[in-house]
Amino acid sequence: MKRTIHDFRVYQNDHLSNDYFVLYLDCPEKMPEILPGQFVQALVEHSPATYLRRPFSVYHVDEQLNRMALMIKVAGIGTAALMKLSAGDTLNLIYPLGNSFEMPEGDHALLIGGGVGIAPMYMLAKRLHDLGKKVDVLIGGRTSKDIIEPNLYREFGNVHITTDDGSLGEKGMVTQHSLFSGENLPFSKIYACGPDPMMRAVSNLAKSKGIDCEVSLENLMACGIGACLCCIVETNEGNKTSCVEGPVFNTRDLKAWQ
Amino acid sequence: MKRTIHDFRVYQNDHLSNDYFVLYLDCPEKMPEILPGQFVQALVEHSPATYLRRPFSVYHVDEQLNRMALMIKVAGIGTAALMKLSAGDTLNLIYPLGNSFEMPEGDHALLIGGGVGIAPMYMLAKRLHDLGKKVDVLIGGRTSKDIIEPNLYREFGNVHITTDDGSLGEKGMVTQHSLFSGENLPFSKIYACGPDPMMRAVSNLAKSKGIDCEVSLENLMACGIGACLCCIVETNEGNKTSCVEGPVFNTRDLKAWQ
Amino acid sequence: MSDSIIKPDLSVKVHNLNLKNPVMTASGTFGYGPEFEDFMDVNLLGGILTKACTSKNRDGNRYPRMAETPMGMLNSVGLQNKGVDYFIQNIYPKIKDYTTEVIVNVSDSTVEGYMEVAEKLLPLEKISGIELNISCPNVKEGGMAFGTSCPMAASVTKAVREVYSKTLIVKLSPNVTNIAEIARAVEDEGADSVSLINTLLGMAIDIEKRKPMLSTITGGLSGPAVKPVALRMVWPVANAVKIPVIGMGGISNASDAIEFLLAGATAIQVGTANFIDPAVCVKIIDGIEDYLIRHKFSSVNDIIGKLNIQ
Amino acid sequence: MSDSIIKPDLSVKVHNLNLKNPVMTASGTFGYGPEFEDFMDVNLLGGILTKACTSKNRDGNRYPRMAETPMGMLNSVGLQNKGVDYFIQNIYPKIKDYTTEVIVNVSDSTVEGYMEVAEKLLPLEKISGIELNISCPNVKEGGMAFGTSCPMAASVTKAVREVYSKTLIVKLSPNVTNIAEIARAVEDEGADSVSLINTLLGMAIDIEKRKPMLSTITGGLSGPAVKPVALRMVWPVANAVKIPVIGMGGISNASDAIEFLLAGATAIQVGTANFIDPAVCVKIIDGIEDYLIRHKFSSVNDIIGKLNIQ
Ligand SMILES: Cc1cc2nc3c(=O)[nH]c(=O)nc-3n(C[C@H](O)[C@H](O)[C@H](O)COP(=O)(O)OP(=O)(O)OC[C@H]3O[C@@H](n4cnc5c(N)ncnc54)[C@H](O)[C@@H]3O)c2cc1C
Ligand SMILES: Cc1cc2nc3c(=O)[nH]c(=O)nc-3n(C[C@H](O)[C@H](O)[C@H](O)COP(=O)(O)OP(=O)(O)OC[C@H]3O[C@@H](n4cnc5c(N)ncnc54)[C@H](O)[C@@H]3O)c2cc1C
Ligand SMILES: Cc1cc2nc3c(=O)[nH]c(=O)nc-3n(C[C@H](O)[C@H](O)[C@H](O)COP(=O)(O)O)c2cc1C
Ligand SMILES: Cc1cc2nc3c(=O)[nH]c(=O)nc-3n(C[C@H](O)[C@H](O)[C@H](O)COP(=O)(O)O)c2cc1C
Ligand code: FES
Ligand code: FES
Repeated sequence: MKRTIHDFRVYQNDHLSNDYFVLYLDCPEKMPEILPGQFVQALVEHSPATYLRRPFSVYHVDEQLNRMALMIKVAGIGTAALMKLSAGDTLNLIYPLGNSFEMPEGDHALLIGGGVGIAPMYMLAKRLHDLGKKVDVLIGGRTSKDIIEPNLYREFGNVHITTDDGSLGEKGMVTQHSLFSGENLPFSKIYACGPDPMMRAVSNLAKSKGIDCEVSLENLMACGIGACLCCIVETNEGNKTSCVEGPVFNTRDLKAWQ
Repeated sequence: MKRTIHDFRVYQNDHLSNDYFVLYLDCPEKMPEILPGQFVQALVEHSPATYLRRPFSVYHVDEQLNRMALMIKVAGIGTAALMKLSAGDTLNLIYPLGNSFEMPEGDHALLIGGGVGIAPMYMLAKRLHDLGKKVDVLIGGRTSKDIIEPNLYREFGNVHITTDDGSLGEKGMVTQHSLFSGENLPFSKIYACGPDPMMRAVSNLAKSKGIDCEVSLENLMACGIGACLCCIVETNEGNKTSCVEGPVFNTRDLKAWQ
Repeated sequence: MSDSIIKPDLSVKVHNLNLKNPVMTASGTFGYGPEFEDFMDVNLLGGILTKACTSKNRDGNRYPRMAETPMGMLNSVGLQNKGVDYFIQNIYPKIKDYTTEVIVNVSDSTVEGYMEVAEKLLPLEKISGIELNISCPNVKEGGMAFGTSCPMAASVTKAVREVYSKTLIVKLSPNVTNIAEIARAVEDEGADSVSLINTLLGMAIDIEKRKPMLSTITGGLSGPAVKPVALRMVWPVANAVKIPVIGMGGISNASDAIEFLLAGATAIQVGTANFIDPAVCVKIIDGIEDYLIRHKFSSVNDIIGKLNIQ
Repeated sequence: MSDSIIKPDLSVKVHNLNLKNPVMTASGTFGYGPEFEDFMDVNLLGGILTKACTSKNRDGNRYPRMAETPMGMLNSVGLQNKGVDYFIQNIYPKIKDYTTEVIVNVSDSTVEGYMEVAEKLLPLEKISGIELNISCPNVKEGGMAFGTSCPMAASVTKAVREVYSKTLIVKLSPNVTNIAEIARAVEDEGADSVSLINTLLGMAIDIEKRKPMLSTITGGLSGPAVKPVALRMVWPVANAVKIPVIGMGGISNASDAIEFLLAGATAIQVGTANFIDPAVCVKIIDGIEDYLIRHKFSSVNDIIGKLNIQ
């Protein structure tokens, strides 16, 4: 799959809250195919403290209109600068990068997103739904403010929510959700993206239940294209780059996660 | 005179051409008194390549409305960034900095500005006019595009123009203007600001005619407040800082100009 | 709960100097203090390091003396100052009533010159210490040469130590293979503290004129660009010597300052950042206090050298 | 008039290497070439320096291996690669038909290791030269140690020279007091060219966790921040040796590249900038050509070393 560089044009910047926003972007040329789980490397211009590009999962893609969207949480200086973009501004992206989620063997998948980790799950839910799979989506966050656009997923399947403070959905962490209370879970595959401890907890839970589990890692990246070897993950087959051989890994391959 | 730092608010940015613009700025607090020839140190935000502040002469001051204006020519990356400011944006200034033009003994002054070197001359012309002095203004530039807002000066006195290509006013350099053709010139003082070679030519001409001459230098500056000693000028009394002891110097004091 | 409203103790001790807080200004970037009085109460500072003081008047290098670089600047001022006698007669009276510590940065091209300045400064009551600049890259003779070899650094420290009984800080050059070695050499000769880093040697070229940007061809690099280099030098030096270390190089905000404290600096100096925001030091002091409160430390000494390397 | 439309000659010669133009990619920032084929025709380059190649497989350092700094980055990748045999069997076939020069960056922890890699690479037809990395700050043994003392730099150069008859470039460390001295030492032992600078040692701290940002505590600083330091090292080295000098450190555009050429570099390498814009090298080549046309030079050789210092 050929990666490319384009100057996208921001046509909308939805500020969902003080922390979360969705950038809607127009591509000047035909976008290449983008798979669920792939990401972009965005150039933050006019920001003296952000020299390197910033990686973001692709949130939505509209192939007809040649558009894409990124869902971003303000984490520091680069994301704060991106939050200020407005319609007409330009955003330079290298994309599509990385591997993608593998389609499951079975017919029922659970997608778990923690906070902004939900970003890559929209395309995945859509793809699974299109393939005729049954989909459940579980979104976790610290408070109700961290549960972003949950209703979007309802067209693909059931949506479940947990918050640490109980302000929305069930109180507790995603792994404490009542979905997991039974002995035999209906899911043939679990996909997760979010903070590291959450993904590890999900991975352990999946393992204990004998369910295949893929996670999308958010390792620090410099190049995003396999050149710098900064973003490595220790796997059973040695170090792998999370930008080319990831960001999606099956947790059974992750050495430090066993 | 106490120097201060304020976040000014841009209320207008007049793009006079592709190269020249005037930033109109509102001060949130009462501005201190600003004298003709003084300058500001402007912080260029969101520009990775401009770490240091940029010095600009004060062009206009409106004490009643607590406003000031800067006239800027795009010279590089910092001025290009400032050109993009629009109403509502903030510009942080340290000001007022430097000395100021000395009022003349006699009653007829010639003010010479080369290109954007005209910027400090507006306040000077106004001040001289208010003091009842006779004022002539001579503006030079490469082409008519470098002659900025010449009509503004007409309320204070006669305006003369030269351009290198003859596209406006007399053809040639400022020192070749017909004003200087007579034996005895009527001016008791000449003030000049512009490119170094122009100021030196003016200084030589003034000297040959026995006229007192002050110039406003544009030395490279780091601090603008006398702390770094980067902006020095060799004078007959040793090195002086052009940010505190200048930017205005009487050319008889400039060692390398004799 | 109540302890969270008690202000943390910011004071630190650098040998005999009792600093109100660890934030000082770096030599050559703050004049002598008065230059900044319009922008802040300089007595809030931990200390002020003056512009370099030499035995005789020096004109410094020719213009141009500076060039901007990515997140930094080059300078080749070259110790311009009117000499120690002028300092004592004309500048000292203006700063002798400061309630912050004033430390004079001492430079010269010969060991005798350094000694002369130190001896003349010794009687000044307000000046409780000097910073020996053996690391200035911007003078032809002496200057950095003293700071780039152990024997030379040791000999100038020894000579000045013999004539100067108050706090003696030696300022090290980063333009060396092994800075910890030089720190140990000056410690052995009786330095009470080391400060680092002075500027990194650097260069910039005007490609249109095909000429160096500085009259001296090369100059000293400072500003945020050098911070990672400065920090990796402060850390091994703090581990190599027993005397207190004063860290600097690119510090622009409280977070930068805290990095140096964690790496082992007892105090820090702010240089080039004063040019961008002349009131930055006060903001750094406040920011360190906020950090200590947020992390529930009662004293800044609780974080000095507390980098966790497992 | 007509000469202004004749394209200037961009080719340069580095010992036996005939480069189409002076723009090469720096080791460790460009993989082996294929990683960038999506973004440009890599055969437009003057040359490609591969990721470091060692005698045995190396996993490199633990994650995290990078931190962003003001206009730069720190890395502590630590020579991760699958070893010279894997290179020959699996990577060489993919790049052997490139029409640009491919130079392998050779690293190891022992002199014998360096020799082994060099000997194994010698028969590869496409590889007309190697770059001896005696300056990697990111390995515990060997690496930079070889590059920080004249005798060690000389001995590894000498040993490799004995077994390697093609173009031998030695890559120097900037973390030294006197880089020209080391350049002369390796020239004396038969190096055909020197390249500089490798990364500056640096460090960064996460103040919230009070931990170093890198698993290795310190790492190598690169990017625009180091450009002034790199330039001031290339300039004296170019004046100290007769062999061609390859300059690098922070080059991000044609203007930066031209600064290095004027300072005396016969060719340049682009490193970290490839991460920001994977097609930057082609833009730099075009920009150099534009500059030569604008200033009416018929060959890039007309500007090499042509800094005017009066
Ligand atoms: C493959 C991938 C996909 C991602 N998808 C999304 C997404 O869809 N939406 C979203 O909001 N965020 C996503 N992230 C995280 C996002 O890249 C970081 O939040 C962002 O780079 C922080 O930049 P900053 O300048 O705001 O923060 P900084 O000021 O640089 O740092 C703030 C915090 O962010 C972390 N961080 C900094 N740089 C990176 C980096 N390059 N990669 C990861 N973390 C970093 C730092 O460790 C620090 O804790 C993704 C990361 C990866 C690797
Ligand atoms: C006291 C004083 C008053 C000035 N008044 C005005 C004014 O009213 N209007 C105006 O348009 N310009 C004025 N200038 C010049 C203005 O400061 C520079 O054009 C500006 O700093 C260039 O910034 P840049 O980032 O666009 O250029 P850069 O990309 O940094 O450089 C482009 C060119 O500008 C020159 N330059 C860069 N920095 C400075 C600096 N700090 N001082 C002087 N020249 C510099 C460089 O030598 C270079 O040739 C004044 C300068 C001084 C010292
Ligand atoms: C313009 C300028 C002048 C300086 N003059 C001196 C000096 O006289 N003596 C000295 O020891 N250091 C001098 N320095 C070095 C600073 O004190 C400091 O060591 C260095 O700039 C690194 O800190 P920074 O990055 O915070 O500026 C000077 C630095 C600058 C930028
Ligand atoms: C991620 C990364 C990996 C590197 N790996 C190597 C290497 O394997 N061998 C080597 O000689 N230099 C290595 N370097 C150093 C570069 O080749 C170059 O010398 C340095 O980065 C300075 O150039 P730059 O500022 O253009 O990046 C590496 C640099 C980076 C940023
Ligand atoms: S980010 Fe460079 S290899 Fe993955
Ligand atoms: S600009 Fe610093 S002293 Fe004038």
